[in-house]
Amino acid sequence: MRRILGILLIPAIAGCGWMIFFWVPAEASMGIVQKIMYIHVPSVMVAYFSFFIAFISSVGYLWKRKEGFDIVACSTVEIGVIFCGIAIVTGSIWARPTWNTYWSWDPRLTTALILFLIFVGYILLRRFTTYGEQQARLSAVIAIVGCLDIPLIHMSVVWWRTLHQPSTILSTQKNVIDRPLAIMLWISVFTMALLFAYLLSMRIELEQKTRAYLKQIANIY
Amino acid sequence: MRRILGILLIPAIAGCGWMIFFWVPAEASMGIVQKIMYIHVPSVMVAYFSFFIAFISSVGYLWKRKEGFDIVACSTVEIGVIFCGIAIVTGSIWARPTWNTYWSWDPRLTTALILFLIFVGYILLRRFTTYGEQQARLSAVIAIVGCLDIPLIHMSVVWWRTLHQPSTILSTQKNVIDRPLAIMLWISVFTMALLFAYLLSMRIELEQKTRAYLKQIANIY
Amino acid sequence: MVSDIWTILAKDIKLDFRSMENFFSMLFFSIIILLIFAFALPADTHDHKTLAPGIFWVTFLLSGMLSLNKSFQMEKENGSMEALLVSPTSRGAIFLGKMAGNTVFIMIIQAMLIPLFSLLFINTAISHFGELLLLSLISTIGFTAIGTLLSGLTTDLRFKDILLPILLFPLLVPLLLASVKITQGILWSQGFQSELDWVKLLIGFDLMFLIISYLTFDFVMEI
Amino acid sequence: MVSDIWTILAKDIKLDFRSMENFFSMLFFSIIILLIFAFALPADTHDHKTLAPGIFWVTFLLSGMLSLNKSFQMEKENGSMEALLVSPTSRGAIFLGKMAGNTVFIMIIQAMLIPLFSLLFINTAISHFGELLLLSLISTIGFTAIGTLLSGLTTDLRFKDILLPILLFPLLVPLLLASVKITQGILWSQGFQSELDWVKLLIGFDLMFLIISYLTFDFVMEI
Repeated sequence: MRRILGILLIPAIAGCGWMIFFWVPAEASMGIVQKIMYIHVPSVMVAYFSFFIAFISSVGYLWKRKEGFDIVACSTVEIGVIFCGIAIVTGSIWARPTWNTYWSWDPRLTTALILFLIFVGYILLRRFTTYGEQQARLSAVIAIVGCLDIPLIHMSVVWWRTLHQPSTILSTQKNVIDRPLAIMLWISVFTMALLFAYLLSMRIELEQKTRAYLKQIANIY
Repeated sequence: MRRILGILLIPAIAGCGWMIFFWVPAEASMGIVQKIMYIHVPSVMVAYFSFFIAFISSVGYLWKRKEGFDIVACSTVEIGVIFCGIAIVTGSIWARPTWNTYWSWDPRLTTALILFLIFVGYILLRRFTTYGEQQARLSAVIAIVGCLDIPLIHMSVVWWRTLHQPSTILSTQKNVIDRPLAIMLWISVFTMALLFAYLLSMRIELEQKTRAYLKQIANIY
Repeated sequence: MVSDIWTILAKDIKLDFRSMENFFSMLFFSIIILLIFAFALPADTHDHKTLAPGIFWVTFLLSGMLSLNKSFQMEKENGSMEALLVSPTSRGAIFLGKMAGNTVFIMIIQAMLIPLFSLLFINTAISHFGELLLLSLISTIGFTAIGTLLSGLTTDLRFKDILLPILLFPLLVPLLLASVKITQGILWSQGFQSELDWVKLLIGFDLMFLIISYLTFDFVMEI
Repeated sequence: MVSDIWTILAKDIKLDFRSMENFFSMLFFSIIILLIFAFALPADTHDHKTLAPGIFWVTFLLSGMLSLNKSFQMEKENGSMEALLVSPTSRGAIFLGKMAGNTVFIMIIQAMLIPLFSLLFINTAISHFGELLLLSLISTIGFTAIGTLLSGLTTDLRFKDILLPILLFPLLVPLLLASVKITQGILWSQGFQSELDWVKLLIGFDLMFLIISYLTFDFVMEI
């Protein structure tokens, strides 16, 4: 199953990259920089999706107490944090020519940054605790609290910003996107989702092996 | 000795109070509020003097390791903090009609406030530790560090303020004081010094008794 | 249930105020933080006016975090946590009792901090004492709801000093923003009414995390 | 003597960076503090310009304090403090080694914080990277001189979380004021030259507390 994913990935990424640079026309007002959107937007979506999976499996862990849930949760959070980081960095790069500054407190970027910090906290918590039932329990609680906070964070960040100055900025993203650009966006989202699935399955397998190893060690002593 | 001090104190305070309100004329530009200076200035001087004693006896303790030094240090700090507090409050009251605000970042008041906080820290440190050789050692270190910091604090606070706005304020304190006002100030300083000596000797005796009691308890168990 | 909560609350308050050191050290910590802001930030009154709400709430967050730190410390140190956990007291009652204790403690600090804040930064604040205290209460409930949960979560861990703020502060962003905005409303314009949306957000935050923390505290406190 | 200092320094650095968690948690803590300021204080660029130096140094104080907290924690936890104290290593060497360790740790954090600070608050800061880092070094020496002394002093005590900032921050007022002023000089005008008096004060502060802390550390570390 994973092998198939892996084989699919190579042409998908190659094709997607080719299309971004050679097939899709450059956006009229932005020029070449706009192409970074084909990484930014899918990364954001994948990051949110992976935190959503973490939420579900954390609830699942606390309910059913199956270790599998914990493995999925911790794997998906790590990948989600990486994609969230990519989203923030690409967002900043995109902000540079658009708003003439690398960081502009755009509500979406800000929300992504806060989410990034929350789930970095999750990872640090796991690092500071040792493998065991307690680790799984505590980090599940953090994942649940963190995910439920997302709507509130987003809402407050949007309001905070808009009360400062009317967001003329957002409108540039909402205007009608040309047809090939929209298609391209969906293709890149699909590719990124494939990549996510591949990475997640790898990470889960790694986690399973690590834990089996830790259990072995624990049995020896 | 202390009884004599006590007997001297009653007429001294009474006389000083009478002189402040009935003998000395009200200052020309300030009016009645200026009289608070007869409490403020002596309090400041007594506070600084007591922190100086605390410094000397802390050095003495670390050098000679005689418990007497520690008793003097902890007693004089407590009294110094009280006088420092009085100085800050009276200074603020004086600031109200003068600068039309209770707190104005006048360099002297600010220095007094920081000193107050440092030696409140000293007292809290003593409270959080239990009676013993360690308590004496650690608090002696704090007293030494705190006292040596005073000149730097004062210098930085003066510069900080004057760079913000030229200190027209200070000049009001430095102008020529009328002769009876100056005499009155010295009388009140003298009275406050008497009060300080009396309080200190009381506090030291109390401390000695407390420690003797603590030692007794320690011997029982 | 209610009597359990009450017992824990009464015990915590008694301990907090029997050793007044605890209370005074927290108060002086808050004063020192306010002072540091006064030193570090520009001093003219116009600036203070715009900065004041932010300074007030950052001080709140920092001193509140230290209060949380000591929340389960007493039980931990003398090993009475296990006794409490195996006792018939439900986890929910422990949570609500602890949370109420933290809330009372922080509220008393806030009540003393508002006049001081008014003195150092913005003289008009004291005339809004009641409104600011009410706002403090609403914010404190949300703060202690998450805070007590996370403080219980981190007590066992090695680097809890650093882990608690890292976990806590990002979660509190909505609370911080709402509180700052409402304070601006109180100090500059018509009070609560002008920032009604933020008040709703804050109350929603309180309710949501009160429920979530209450429900998940069971899992945090398993032996 | 020098080799003793080096041994302790090398050991501390190795431990700090073998467990990168420690370093990362401190870095993220600093980022979170910067972010909280960005949220709590007014956002227009003009204000940020006047506020930036203060925000930078308050963040420095807060994260520096947390770094100090963990300074003697390792030794305390596994009981190796006694072993270190009865070993032939002089107290002075322990102090200097620990202090150097804290300084290196804080400096690395600062080196990463300056670009971030520039990004979030004042874009021109990054072009003064060298000057700001040099200033950070000078301030950090004074900070860790007192900080290491007080951190050693409070490790044994019960409420050290709260006692350390209460004792430390008032003593650091001259350092804070000087650093803020010099940063203003760097960011707004001709660099160090414009605030030469403050630079002298800062260096005087460093030297004085280096000597005092070195001399009094003996008394703090008696068994």
